[in-house]
Formats: sequence, C-alpha cells, structure tokens
Amino acid sequence: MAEVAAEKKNRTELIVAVLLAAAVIVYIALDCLRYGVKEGFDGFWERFGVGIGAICTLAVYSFLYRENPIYRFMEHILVGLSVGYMTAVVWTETMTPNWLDRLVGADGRVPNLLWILPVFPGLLWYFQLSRRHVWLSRLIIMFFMGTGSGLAFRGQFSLPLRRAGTGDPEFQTDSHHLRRRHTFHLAQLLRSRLHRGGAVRAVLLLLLVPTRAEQSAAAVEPSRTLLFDGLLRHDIRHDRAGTHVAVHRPSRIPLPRLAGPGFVSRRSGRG
Amino acid sequence: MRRYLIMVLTFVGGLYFFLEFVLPEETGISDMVAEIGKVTLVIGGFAFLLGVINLLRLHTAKITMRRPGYHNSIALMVALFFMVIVHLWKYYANADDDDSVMRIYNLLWDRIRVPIDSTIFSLLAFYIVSAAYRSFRIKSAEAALMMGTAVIVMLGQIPMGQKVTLWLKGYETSPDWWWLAQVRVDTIREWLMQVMNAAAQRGIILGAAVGALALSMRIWLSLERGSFFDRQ
Amino acid sequence: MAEKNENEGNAWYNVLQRIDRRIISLVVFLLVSIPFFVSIPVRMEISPVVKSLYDKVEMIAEENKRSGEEKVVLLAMAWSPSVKAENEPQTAAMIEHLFRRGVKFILMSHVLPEGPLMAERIAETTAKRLGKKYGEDWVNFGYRRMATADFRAFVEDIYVMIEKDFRGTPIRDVPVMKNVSSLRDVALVFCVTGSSAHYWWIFYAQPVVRCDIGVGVTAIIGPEVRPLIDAGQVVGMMEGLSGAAQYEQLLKNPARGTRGMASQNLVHLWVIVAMALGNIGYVMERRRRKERMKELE
Amino acid sequence: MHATYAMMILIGVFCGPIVYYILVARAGRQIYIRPIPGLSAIDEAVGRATEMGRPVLYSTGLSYLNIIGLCSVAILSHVARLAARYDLRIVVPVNTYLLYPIAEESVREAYADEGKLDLFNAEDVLYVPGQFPYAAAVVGLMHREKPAANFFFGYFAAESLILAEAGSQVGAIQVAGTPDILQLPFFITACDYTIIGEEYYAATAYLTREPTMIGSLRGQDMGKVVMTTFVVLMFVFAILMGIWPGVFRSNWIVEMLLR
Repeated sequence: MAEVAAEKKNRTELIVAVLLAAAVIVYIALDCLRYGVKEGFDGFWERFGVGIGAICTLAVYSFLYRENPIYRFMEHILVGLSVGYMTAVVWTETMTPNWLDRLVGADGRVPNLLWILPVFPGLLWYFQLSRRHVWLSRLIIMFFMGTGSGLAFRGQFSLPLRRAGTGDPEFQTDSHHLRRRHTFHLAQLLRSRLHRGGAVRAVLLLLLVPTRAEQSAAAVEPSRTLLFDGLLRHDIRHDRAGTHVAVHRPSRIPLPRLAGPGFVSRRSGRG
Repeated sequence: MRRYLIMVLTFVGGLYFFLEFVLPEETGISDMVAEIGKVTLVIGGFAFLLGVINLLRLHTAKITMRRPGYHNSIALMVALFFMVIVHLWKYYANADDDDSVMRIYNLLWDRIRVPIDSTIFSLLAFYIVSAAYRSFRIKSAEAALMMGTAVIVMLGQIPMGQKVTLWLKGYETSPDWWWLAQVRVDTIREWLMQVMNAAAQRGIILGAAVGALALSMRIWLSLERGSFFDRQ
Repeated sequence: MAEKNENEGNAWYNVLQRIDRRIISLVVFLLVSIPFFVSIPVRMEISPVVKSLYDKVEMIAEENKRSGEEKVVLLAMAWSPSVKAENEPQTAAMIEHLFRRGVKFILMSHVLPEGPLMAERIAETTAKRLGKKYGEDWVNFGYRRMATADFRAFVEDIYVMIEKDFRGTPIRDVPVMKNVSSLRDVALVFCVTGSSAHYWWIFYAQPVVRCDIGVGVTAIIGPEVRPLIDAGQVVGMMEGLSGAAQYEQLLKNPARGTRGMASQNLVHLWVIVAMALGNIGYVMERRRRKERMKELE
Repeated sequence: MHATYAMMILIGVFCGPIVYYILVARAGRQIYIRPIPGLSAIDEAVGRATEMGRPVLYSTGLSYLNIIGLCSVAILSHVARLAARYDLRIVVPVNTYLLYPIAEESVREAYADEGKLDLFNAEDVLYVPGQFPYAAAVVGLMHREKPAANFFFGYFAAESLILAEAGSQVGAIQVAGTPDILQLPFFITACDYTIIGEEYYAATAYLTREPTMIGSLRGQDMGKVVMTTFVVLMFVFAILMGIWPGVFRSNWIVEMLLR
C-alpha cells in the first residue's frame, strides 16, 4: 500500500514540476520574443540572459522542496563552470603574469630563461597520479607544508599578536570625540594592543563582575571608585610640571549606564 | 634516509620566512622576500591541474560506463571546457565590452554563476529558521541561557522588538527609577555585543593563536606524529 | 536517537515539535515577500556605533565649511554581488549623506573588482537626483589590485599606484583631487566589506597616517569589529541591514535599508515564534512523560 | 614586517615552555589532558557509520595552505585511518588546488598504513573550487551518498550552516571544528559536537596521545598562564595608578620594552 501512495505522490510531483517548468519557459520565451521584436538582437539577448538567470534561481530553490534531477543537473553545471573558471583564472592571473611573461619576456621585458627552473619542482606534484613514484610527490608536498607552517608561525605574531609589535606609543586618532593621547604606560600596553582588541579585556572581564560605572569627564580627582566598565579607561598624561594627572574619562561610545544616578541627566552634547 | 630528506625539506620550506621575520631590516634579508614569494607561488601554482585531472577522470569514467546520471557528467564537462575556452579567449584577445566573446562571458558569469551563488547564499535564511526551530530546545540551563540571549539580541535588532521595551524610555528623568530607562532590549543587546561578546571572542582568539603557534612549530620542526607525517 | 521515536505520537505537543521544515521555509518565503507589496513603516532605535559614524561625517562637513579646506572621504568598496543585500544600502546611505553635506569622496577598491562598479551606479543615480557632477563631487579609481607592498606605497602616495580613474582620465586634473596626495589628506576611510578587508586599513594604513576608519560590514562581521571600536581604531560602524536602516533614519531618507528591514522584522519574529512553539511542545511533553512515570510507580 | 623587541620576548614567552614540555614529555612524564567530548565523538561517529555501512564525509571547507588547512589535513589523516580500519569509504571534498594534493596524499597514507591500499579510491577526494559551488556540490553529495557521519574541520565561511543543516536533514552524526569565531554559532546550532578555538589545534595531540604532542599542549597552556599572570599584574598596577597616580615615577620599563 505504501508503495502505491509513494508512486502516486511521485507522479503528482512530476506533473506539478513539468507544469511549472513549462509555464516558466513559455513566459521567458514570450518575454524574449517581445524584447527581440522591440529592440532587436540586443534586447533579445538581454532578456534571454535574465531568463537563464531566473531558471537557475528557480532550479536552486527547488532544492528546498527536495533533492531533484533539475537541481542535480544545475549543480553539475555550476561545478563545471566553477572548475573551468578557477583553472582559467589561475593560469591567467597567477601563472602567466608571474611566470610565463617573465620567461618569454612579454611586453618589452628581456626573456629570462632562469624562470624555467621552477617547472621541475612544479612537475613533482603530478607524480601523485603515478602508482610507483608517489613518494616523489611527497617531497614537494612536505616542502609546501614547511612553507605553510613557517608562514603560519610568523603569522601568529603578525595578525593576532601584532599590536605589541607596532609599539607605537604616540597613537592619536583625531576623531572628534576620541581626543585620546596614549601616553604610554603598562596598562595601555595590553589594553588595546596585545592582540585584536587586547587580551587584557578578556581576562579583566573574566576576573571582574562586568558592572559599569561612569565618572564625569570634567572632574579630575585622584581617588576614583574602582568599579570598571568591563575594562580600564585610565589615561595617564604627563603634564608640563611632570606630575601624573589621572583623568578617568567616560567611554566615547555612550553604552548603557547601569549605575551612577548623577550621570544620566548630564548627557550634554553627545547624542 | 627518505624520512630525513623530507624533514630537511619541510624545515627549509619555512626557514626563509622565519628568518626574514626575526632578523632586523638592516640584514637586507627581506629584499628578496617578494621574489621568493613569487617563486613559491609559481611552484605551488603548477599544482592547479591536479584536481581537474581527477575530476575529469571521475566523470569520463561515469560517461563511458553509462552509469546512471551520466548526462549530468556530460553537462559538467561541457560547462568546464566552455568556460575555460571563453575565459582564455577573452584574456588573449583582450576583448573589450562590445565583443561577442564578452557577451558570452557575461552570460556565463553574470547570468548563471552570480544568480546561483546569491541564491545558494539566500538558502541560509531558510536554513537558519529551520535550524533554530529544530535545535533550540531548553534541555539544560545553558540551552535556556543561550536561547534567552538569542531572543534578546534578535528583539533588540528589529524595530518591532525594540517597541516591546520602548515605553521604559519615559523613566529616564524620574529620580528613583532612572536605571529602569537603561534596561531596554536594545541597550542590553548593545552591551551584550560590545562587552560580553567581544571579550569572549578575545579569549578564543588568544587561545587559538597560541594553539596555532604550537601546531605550526610542530609541523615545521617535524615533531608532529600521526600516519601522514612519520611515513618513510 | 532517543528523541526521535518519542515524539512520534500525534498529541498536539508532539506535532508542535515536528513541524515540517518545508512549511517553515514557506512561511519565511511569504514573510520576506509581504513588504514588497505592503509598505510597513519602520522606526528604529539608533545604536551608538551608528550614531558615532553619523556624527563623524557631520563633523567633517562642519569643519570643511568652517576652515574652507576640502577634506575628502575615501570609500573602500570591498564587497561583491553576493553580499549586495547588506552592503549596497550601506554604500547608498553614506553616498547620500556625503552628497547632501557637500563632502567630496573617492570610490576605489584594491580587493574586489565589482565593488567600485556597483558603487558607481549608486553614485550616478544619487547624483542625478541631487544635481552633483562626476569629477567635482566624487571620483572613482575603479579596481586596482594591490599586494601588501603596493598597498603600503598607496597609503603614502596615491599617485604612485593610481594614475588614471576608472574612465581613463588622469586623476591629477580631477577637481576632487585638488589638494589630496596621500591618505593624510583623507578625513575618513569608510570601508564597506562582506569579509574582513577592513583589516587592510587598520593594520597598514592607520599606524602610518592616523586616519579615522568607519566600517560598513555584514551583520556576521559586526561582533568582530566591536573590540576595534572599543580600542578606538574604528570610529563607527553600520552593522548589516539594520545599520543601514538606522543610518537612513538619521538621514530621514527611507530607502533600500528601511525596505529590507521590514522583511527582516517579520522573519526575526517568525524565528522567535518558531522557537517558542518548539519549546512549548517540548516542555509539555516532558511534563506528560513525568506524569506517566508517576502513574507507573 | 619585522619583529620588535616586544615580539621577540613574546616568541620566547610562548615557544620556550612548548619546547621545554616536549622534552619533559619525551622523558616519560605522564601529562593529563581533559576529555574533549567532540574529539572522542569521532570514534563513535565512525563506529556508527560502520554499523549502517554508509560512507563517511570529511569536508575541509574553504581552507587554504595556512595553519587551519594543515591542521584539517592532520585530523583528516586520523579520520581516514579509522575509516580504513573499518573498510569504510571516505569522501573528502576540498576547495583549494593547493590543499587538494595534500589531502589526497593524507588519505592515501592512512589507507596504506592500515594495509588497505586497494580499498583507496582516488576519485573519492573531490576538488570543487568556489565557495557556493562547493556548498552546492557537498549538499548534493550528502543527499546522494547519504553519509552516516559528517566531519567539518577547517576554515568555513557563510556556507557552514548550509552544509551542517543539509547534513542533519540526511540524519548523519556531525562533528565540526573551526578556530574561526564567526561560524561557531552555526555549527553549535546544527551539529552534534563542536570543537572551539585551541581544541581544534589540540585535536591531533588528543587523538594520538603522543608524548611530544601532549607536551606541546602543556607548553601552550604554560604560555597562556604566563600571559594571564602578566595581565593580572597589569590590572593590579592599573588599580595602583588609579588610586595613587604617582606610584611609579616613570615608565622606563615600558619605554625599553617597546622601543
């Protein structure tokens, strides 16, 4: 009994699919003809392109219902186009400008036959296809793993941990509400420089209960309440007399303030 | 003996880039970095046909043996060669816009590849909703916490959601209930994203950076064990 | 696994947990398409990060008027057609704001070729509406591929890397570039990206020329930019479609972003409702199972 | 980009403990690793695939030849070895032309180690470039091959949820792992087990339990401990600066550090 029901279900699905497909194709054909008549070949080609795009989109959306032959056909075409595109792009964007043009001396350069040398290690890759000499391809593979890991080793220091490297004590962004002269002191070393966004924030937050406290900007008071807004906003500045002036400024982004009654009413100026 | 040769090769592969990074500028080691980078790129570039050969082998086998669905393989092969030919023709004839080859190329790219890419990207919207529906079940305290945060962040992002707590804004001036004005869905969302989420991310970034460092050191110095690495 | 066979029963709470994903997708499809026919008004709370970006551009316009010198804004268009839904409204909102305030800007990209072309279309349509002219009010460098070393050279001196704009006219005699030679003369770099192209500007441009960086990103990259805002490297951000809609609301000019927000509005609500349904069914079923357990003992 | 003094110190702070603990581990000291559910689930997943006799799918995502791709290949060699031991087929779609030969080599070595080289079918390692064509091909593959266990290790972008959700619709056990933060929410929602941050890089050490690799794990943690104590020191120092700004006459330490 179940097979009969499944059979009937498949048949109805097939009929519905065929009807829908026919309707779409007829509509696109008419649309192309109308523009073809009105604007000649250009108009026809334009609408034909739009029609093809519509068919591709509907084919992919048909996958939402279930995996069907139309989607499978469109998927193979997509993979074929993508492999073809990538192969052609690697040849025209990477290999020709960096290797072939230098070897044959394209656009006025002197042909440099030394560039024939990279071909030999390059051909080692293709020993992977052979049964007996597979180990030869291992040489080039391991060389590239060494390059990859060597670059990754230094990469960890440039991308995530880069900030300490720049070591630029005097970094001032003159944006209108970020008048921040980072005269350097230890807390700042880690606050926003150690790695993207600063490791100190991660640990400060893990250690501290993230309550928020906001002090008025104008008051310069040596003693300060110790609740932090999830990170330290201290900004030590050497003034001319050489004494340290501790100014605790509010964060320039007016984040929600969960404490400090006095502050709320005096939100002057900053939206 | 081969094992030792492979270890040396792996080490040499990464040596130059490490030295270029560590040694200061004056040693002049970094003048060649662009050149060496290009040579490595070219040698790596030669491998671009390997994957294609395997794909062609797979699909020609499917066609020759008439396995079910071989018409899809024919479509794939036709699309592949057609795209390669049109792209190379466009490159070598450096066709400009009103050439016929550009017309075909635009058809393949703007009319087939780009619509399908953005349609598959849009499938995400359907999958997000069905994944959220299927897997957000309050099985444990953490699951409840995760769902609560998700709802707050989502509500805080859309106008209708913000309206749910917008009436709290009126309390901003009242002396003893001033804090109530802050506890709104969008302000909590902002705080969650700006403070909690950002800090949690940094914890993971730091951990991953140190982990990546250790693994790259192990691979570079061939300390890594496991079937792939200590082969003869 | 264990869960699957439990909710095989047909009680209402079992059915609630087994809604077919096709129905869920159909509802999503309907909710997304409703706002195209019925215009739903959208009033949003402006998030501080969008507000600080808006204030920054306002401040540049004020300073240009006060000091008379023409500070320029550089729009780095590192987005491709697949992320058009979120990045195009952001670009349009920023171009609208710059045109209205008379701030000249440069369109360019060193990462993706499609970005500047699509931005050019937006600029032309907006310019027609607001009476602005190419060359006087904005210039478009088009796509210029730059590796790290080239990019660093570009930051120091624009003319080293770029001689002609995307139409082929040499950029030296374009009025916009009158007193612009390097990134130091740029007041704000607004990078619109679907990936993390803004790190180019933060790692290589900011330490050298101290320029302010604004970012228009897809919603998924938003959380990653927040630590940078906190650290002061990024001035402000438009986060996804809601960022663009909030910016349009600040400009009082509802356009693509606001229309998109209406659909996003409904779909977000549907996600919350779907999750609630699933959980109501789940909780009720667990309670029923506990009751049945008690009866058995 | 050249290292400044601060970076040189950081190299020392992080690499010193790693090398030291590798030597200690080689000298035979037992080092404890906390159980990671996701990684121990790999055996369970492949076991389930054997019961159902369905193939195993291992996707390296969009990883290139950086450390994320290399780690993905390292984990692939373990999963492939497990699959070879139980005579299972393993399908490996790869996205970049440079990682493809390395992945194929890794699977071939795994089958050779288990002595089942005849079972190895080179056509099971597929090369599909392009982000969304890759997603479409893998999703189509899942619906046709109906794998019983899916593994997603490597760098993923927007297509992570498409793969994970399609996999769960096919009813497979799914283990995902990525150091990248952006795709974690999608994997956590749609997959059964998820590996986060440094667990991803510790996977090979956890699976092989080799002394040198476990030693390097301990070395990593020591590096982090040093970092955290350094930061806590900063925190205490900042409080002092807050209460009594003149507590440190000058910042000579720091000027030296960051010259």
